[in-house]
Amino acid sequence: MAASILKVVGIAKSFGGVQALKGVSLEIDAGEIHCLAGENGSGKSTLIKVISGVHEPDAGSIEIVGRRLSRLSPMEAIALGIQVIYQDFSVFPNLSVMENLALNMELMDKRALMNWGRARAIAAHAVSLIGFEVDLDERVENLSVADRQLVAICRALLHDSKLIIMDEPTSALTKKEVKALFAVIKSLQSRGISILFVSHKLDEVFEISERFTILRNGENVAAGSTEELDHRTFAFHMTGREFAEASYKSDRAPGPPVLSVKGLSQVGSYEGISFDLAQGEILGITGLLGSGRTELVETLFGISSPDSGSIEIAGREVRMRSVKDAIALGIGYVPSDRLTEGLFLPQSIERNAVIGVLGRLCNSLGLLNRRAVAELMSKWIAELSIAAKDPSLPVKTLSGGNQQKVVLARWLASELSVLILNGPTMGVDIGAKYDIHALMRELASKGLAIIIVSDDLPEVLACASRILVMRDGAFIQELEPATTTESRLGELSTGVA
Amino acid sequence: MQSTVKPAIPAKALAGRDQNLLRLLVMLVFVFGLMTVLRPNEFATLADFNSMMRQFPEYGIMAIGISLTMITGGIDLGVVGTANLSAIFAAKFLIGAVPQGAPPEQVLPYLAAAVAIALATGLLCGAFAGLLISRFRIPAILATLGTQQLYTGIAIGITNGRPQSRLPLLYSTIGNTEFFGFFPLSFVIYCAIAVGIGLMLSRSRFGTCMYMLGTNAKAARFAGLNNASIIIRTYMVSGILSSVAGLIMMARANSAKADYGAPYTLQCVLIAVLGGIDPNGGFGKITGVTLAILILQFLSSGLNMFNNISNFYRDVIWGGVLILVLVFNRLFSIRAERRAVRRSMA
Amino acid sequence: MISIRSMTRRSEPYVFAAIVALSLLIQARSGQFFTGNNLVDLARALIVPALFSIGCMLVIVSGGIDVSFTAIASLAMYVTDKTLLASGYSGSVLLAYAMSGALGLLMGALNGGLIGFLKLPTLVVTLGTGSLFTGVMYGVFAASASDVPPAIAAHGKQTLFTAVNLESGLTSNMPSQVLILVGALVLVFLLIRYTMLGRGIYAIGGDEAAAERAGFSVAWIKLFLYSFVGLLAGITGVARISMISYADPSTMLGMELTVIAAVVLGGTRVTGGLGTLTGTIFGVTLMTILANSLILIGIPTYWSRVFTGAVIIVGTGVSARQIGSARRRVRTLQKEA
Amino acid sequence: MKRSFVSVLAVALVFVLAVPLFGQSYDPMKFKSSKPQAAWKIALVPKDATNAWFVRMESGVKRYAKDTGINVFQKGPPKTDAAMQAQVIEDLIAQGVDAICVVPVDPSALEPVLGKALSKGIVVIDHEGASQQNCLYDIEAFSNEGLGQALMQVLAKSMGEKGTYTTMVGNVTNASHNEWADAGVAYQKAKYPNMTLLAAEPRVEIMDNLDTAYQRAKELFKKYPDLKGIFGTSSLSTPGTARAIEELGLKGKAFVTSVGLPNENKPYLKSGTVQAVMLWDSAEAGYAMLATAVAVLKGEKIANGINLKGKGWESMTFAPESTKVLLGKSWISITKDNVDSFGF
Repeated sequence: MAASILKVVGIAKSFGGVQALKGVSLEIDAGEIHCLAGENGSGKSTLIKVISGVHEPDAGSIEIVGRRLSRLSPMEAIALGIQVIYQDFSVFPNLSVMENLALNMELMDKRALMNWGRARAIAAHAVSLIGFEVDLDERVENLSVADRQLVAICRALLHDSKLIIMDEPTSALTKKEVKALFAVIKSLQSRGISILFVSHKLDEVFEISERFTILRNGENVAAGSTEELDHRTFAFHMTGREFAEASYKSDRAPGPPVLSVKGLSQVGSYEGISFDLAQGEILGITGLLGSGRTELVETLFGISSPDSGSIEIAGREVRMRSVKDAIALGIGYVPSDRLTEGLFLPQSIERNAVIGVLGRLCNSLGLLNRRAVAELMSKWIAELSIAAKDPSLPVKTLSGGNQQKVVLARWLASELSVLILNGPTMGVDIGAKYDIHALMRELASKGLAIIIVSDDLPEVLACASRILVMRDGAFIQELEPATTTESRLGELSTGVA
Repeated sequence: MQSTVKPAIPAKALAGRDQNLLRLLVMLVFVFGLMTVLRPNEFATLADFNSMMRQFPEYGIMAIGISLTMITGGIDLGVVGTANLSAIFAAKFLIGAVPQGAPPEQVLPYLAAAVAIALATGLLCGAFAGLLISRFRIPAILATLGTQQLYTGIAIGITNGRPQSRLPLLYSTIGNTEFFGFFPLSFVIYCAIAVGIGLMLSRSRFGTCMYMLGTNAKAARFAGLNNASIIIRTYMVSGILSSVAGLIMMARANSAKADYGAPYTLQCVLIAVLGGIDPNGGFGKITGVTLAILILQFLSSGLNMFNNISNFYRDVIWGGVLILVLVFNRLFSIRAERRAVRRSMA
Repeated sequence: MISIRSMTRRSEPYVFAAIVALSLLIQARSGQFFTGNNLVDLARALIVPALFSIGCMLVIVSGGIDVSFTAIASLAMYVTDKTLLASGYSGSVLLAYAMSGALGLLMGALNGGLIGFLKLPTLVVTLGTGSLFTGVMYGVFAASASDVPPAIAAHGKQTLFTAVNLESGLTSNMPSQVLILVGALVLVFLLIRYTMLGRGIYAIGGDEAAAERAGFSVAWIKLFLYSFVGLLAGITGVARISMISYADPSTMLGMELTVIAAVVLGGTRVTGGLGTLTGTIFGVTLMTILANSLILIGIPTYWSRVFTGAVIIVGTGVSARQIGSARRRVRTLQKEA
Repeated sequence: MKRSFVSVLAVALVFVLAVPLFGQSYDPMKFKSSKPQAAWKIALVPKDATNAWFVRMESGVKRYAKDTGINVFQKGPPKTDAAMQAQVIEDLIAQGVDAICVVPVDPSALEPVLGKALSKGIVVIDHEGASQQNCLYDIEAFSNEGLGQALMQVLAKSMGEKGTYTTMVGNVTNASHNEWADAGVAYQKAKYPNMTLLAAEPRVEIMDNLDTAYQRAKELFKKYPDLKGIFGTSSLSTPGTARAIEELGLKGKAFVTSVGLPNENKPYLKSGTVQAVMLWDSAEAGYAMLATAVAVLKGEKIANGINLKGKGWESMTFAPESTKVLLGKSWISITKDNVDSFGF
């Protein structure tokens, strides 16, 4: 094999008190497609940022094309031929597709003037690389998420790169787009460009990569040739457990439905959705981004209203005009985007946790009873094992998992009959992930009806007692976790067998 | 294990917001000391304190109103318009309703009714602004710029711009009462409002909701807060406070007029900002606002004692101090962050 | 191809429709709107607010807000005016523009430095510097209304052409300062359209972190931006006093809020990233027509503010609703990202 | 029961806590100062600190200080605002000045604070505030009526005593501007039957801004082709309107007059667009106010014919039925012939 294009050894990096990387090594050869796998929170993203010069490692060495570097700036990394397509795309929502594609190139060339003819040529060339059809003059904020990601991919392809790092590039793509992308990746490889492909989807790892590296909890756990890998070992390396989680089964006798949805439709979002949800049940809803899953559960929480269909709670038809109505009906919701929808980042942990139950913590004068607040808070910290030293600190000082627990805590004090969790463990470290899963089961076994919306298929398989697959705004299949597999779920949600 | 997470930044650095109060206090003491040293026979005198206590409540109360709206992430530029419109309604009522030469005990119920009219006007003015912002999604700065024009316009329209004077004597007599011959009624009202609003912000459900809404409106919605109602109520409180300020101005001027105190609007925004109210919403305390008001009043009264120094040096010092405090805070927080990172690495 | 969908998403058509409606109303009430001399009068009244609005739009596009530009314009023009008067200068007016512009640039650079390099919040910084500059003008320079030097007075008499209303015989002169507005529009158009600097301003307003990552020097762009706005303000100050041959230090103070309102009315997104020169000029035109046609419409003086306030509220309300509903669907898509 | 409690409370409030505010008449002779003249401190409070008019007034104050050696100074609010002016006076009272001379933004708004000053033994002298109750004397260059009439005479003469006119004030909330305009209109109704006030827009405001005056004048002449005259009160009315008249090509067909400063109006007086503007020299007015205050402090009797030492203020007379308002004969008509002789 050719000489290594990238070699990092013993990289360590911590943020505040969190050790994200504990001495990770990774080697990529020229012209190789290498897969970096690991669960959310395993340190993948941090490693990418170290390689691309965004973070300076606390320890370890980086060697690019045989050059050993002690410090690396983002610009140097780009100059050395390293391109990253981040998960958040780093696009300018307010600018046109053309500009998003051309600006970086022009900046790299240190141009002071904007030549629109050249920009159009660059952009046209960029989209042609993956056969991406898009109106170059459309503002990026008006594109679908998938198209925005393609813009980011096209932009990275423009550079004369030696190594392109793709951070979970396929999470929002259809099978057709994935195929097109893989074709592009192969063609890049044939030109001698290396690809570091970050993914936690086994199928993709098998299909595209030659070698793999798996991280868990900030450490290397496995590396080698993809051919040697099978489902079982892959899952084991990723989770560190051998199918530790048995699928959840409600031990209650099926009672009358708590929540019953009949023919619910919202134009442009979802259509003809019907299902029942019983006490003690955990219903998993899975589907791709844009499948209508978020719009559906937001409707159930009173954020938007349906155009037709009905919602029944405990057998009575209800109309929810606002979130307040939904809460009054005993519905709780943990939103998908914790940072912008779930939390008040600069406010204290305490305030974030008690915001939902403030009314109950007031004395007869309407003033907050500080002692009651403190007592409730310490109860939660203990029950949910939230790692918070001082509840008066801003919630942003917590790790993702603990932040999510704070959001959950908000609902635990309320009288809930239905709890909806949208992406409950996105960006949550593994320890906290299992904590949250255990908590969901415990709540369900006490009689709460739970809906989880997730595209983390192992999670859905492990937690849900019943799974509904959603595609293009409709339920296409109901499955029993015990009798289905991850790949079957994947096929159903992407629509490609 | 991973879950023993230490906070990324130590608690001390994050207490920076209270450091801001400390800095304001230092500044207040400095201004006070400076004026006392330079004008020993005039500044730190009872007469001067009395004079200052009579001056700041009217704009101070409006500054508290603006501060509340800024905590929820908005702004209320309509406070002065609301104050004058409320006062004009009250004055029109008094002038029209109170019989000439009536004895005080007969006038008193009219005064109570006039106060009620003013407060109701303030409440409605605020509610309207809140409605525009929450339901019609008009940016607060535009909505209240509009209401300011509207309220001042109505005030001019119904008075033709003339002062509404010849109020019953009793109104300004009561309005200019000095308790123990020293504490003006307006000062007492200010203190009551500052304490009340301070308590509301720090201890009540509504106050907490205001901070949360100002931090992240979307998350507030997902947490089940009724954002529209919180916004409307906040502007209603701001409106009521403005009408109280209007009543105080009416007592001090013994008349009501459409344009009393027009320059107070920007001054109040400045006070709120220097007092540590975050213009992006979510943070700030009435203690800070009160300190900022006192600093401004000390500066203003102090400079009035220098015959050859223009009043406008107040603006210079005021703007300069604001910038310096910002720069200082910024440099301080950069240093604290660096130190925190260094410590966490060690 | 410009689809109808993308047209309804912009606010320019609504503002333009409002301008047309208001014009027709004025025409109906006075018969004077579509006359040469009235249009020239409006163009003249437009010059100063439009010059301010250009800078204001750029700042809002970058994600900031500036309330100090009128203070900058006033102080820069006042110092220039007094200096030239004291020195008995009688040469070209260009020196006045250059001097006032340079002073404005320096003051703007102070804003830019604080905002760009120390990353301080823009509203607070400009409130502070605005107060500082006003205070310096009135306190240190003891400003009061003053004459203008001969160079500026002569410049004020230059007219491009005279429009005659054949019916009434009234004439109005188009002041030469309108060329400055045209020049500024062309310059800023070129800046935001054809330079990386200009695109950088938009990029910062779209996503500051992404701009940094793409290689824009965010701090320097902000320094440039606020300095440029200062420069423009300084020039506007001289244009203002020359048109009326009278240097009143208070003549521009307090305009900042109406200018910001006009810019937002013209479709510039308050949170940054979006804004066009066309929209801005539409917005400021609407506000100028409104402010200078109340007598023509026949609104009694005593009720003029009520009318203005109502138009601001209704105008921004309609535009906020229209754009809001068009954007809602896109937002749900974005949310999932 | 309840009712009597309320009335007792009210009466108690009035008698126990009240600061004497109104209806109090003060004997100026009791304000004779026992302090040596060198320790006196006299403040003059203008409407605002930046208007050219009051900057001119300050020059009179400085001259007075130089002439007499008494500690006199001018201290105004940053903006023309009644509430802010009251605050400046509050501070001056707290400092213990011996006399306050004031040009009130709004006389009624200052009653309480000036009442407080008088009750503390501070001499209060007004100017342009004939309606002020709480002052010892109010000195006027001439009566508000007199000025209104004089301005109307100028305008009527320019217009040939016939045609439509309207009034233009600095702000509709400006008290003295409204009084002058009212007096002018009343005088026209009595004396010039062939002139008519524009019914649709009887009062226009220019926000104390020259550019606005110019814009409003243009609008008026466009909308009302019959309009021949503008009766201005603000010193900015004439230069703004005259500029509009010249530009619209209405010179000789439309006319304007107002209070005004020589320099600001010189070009229009010279070109003949404006026949005359009215003026009393604010420097002299300031000088005369201080002289009045000093006379009171010295215990001198103020009587008809008193000489306040300013130009045009040499022989003052009480207004009819008043012991407070002193009228001078200090108004000056500025025309193209004398405009160069002022130097300001």
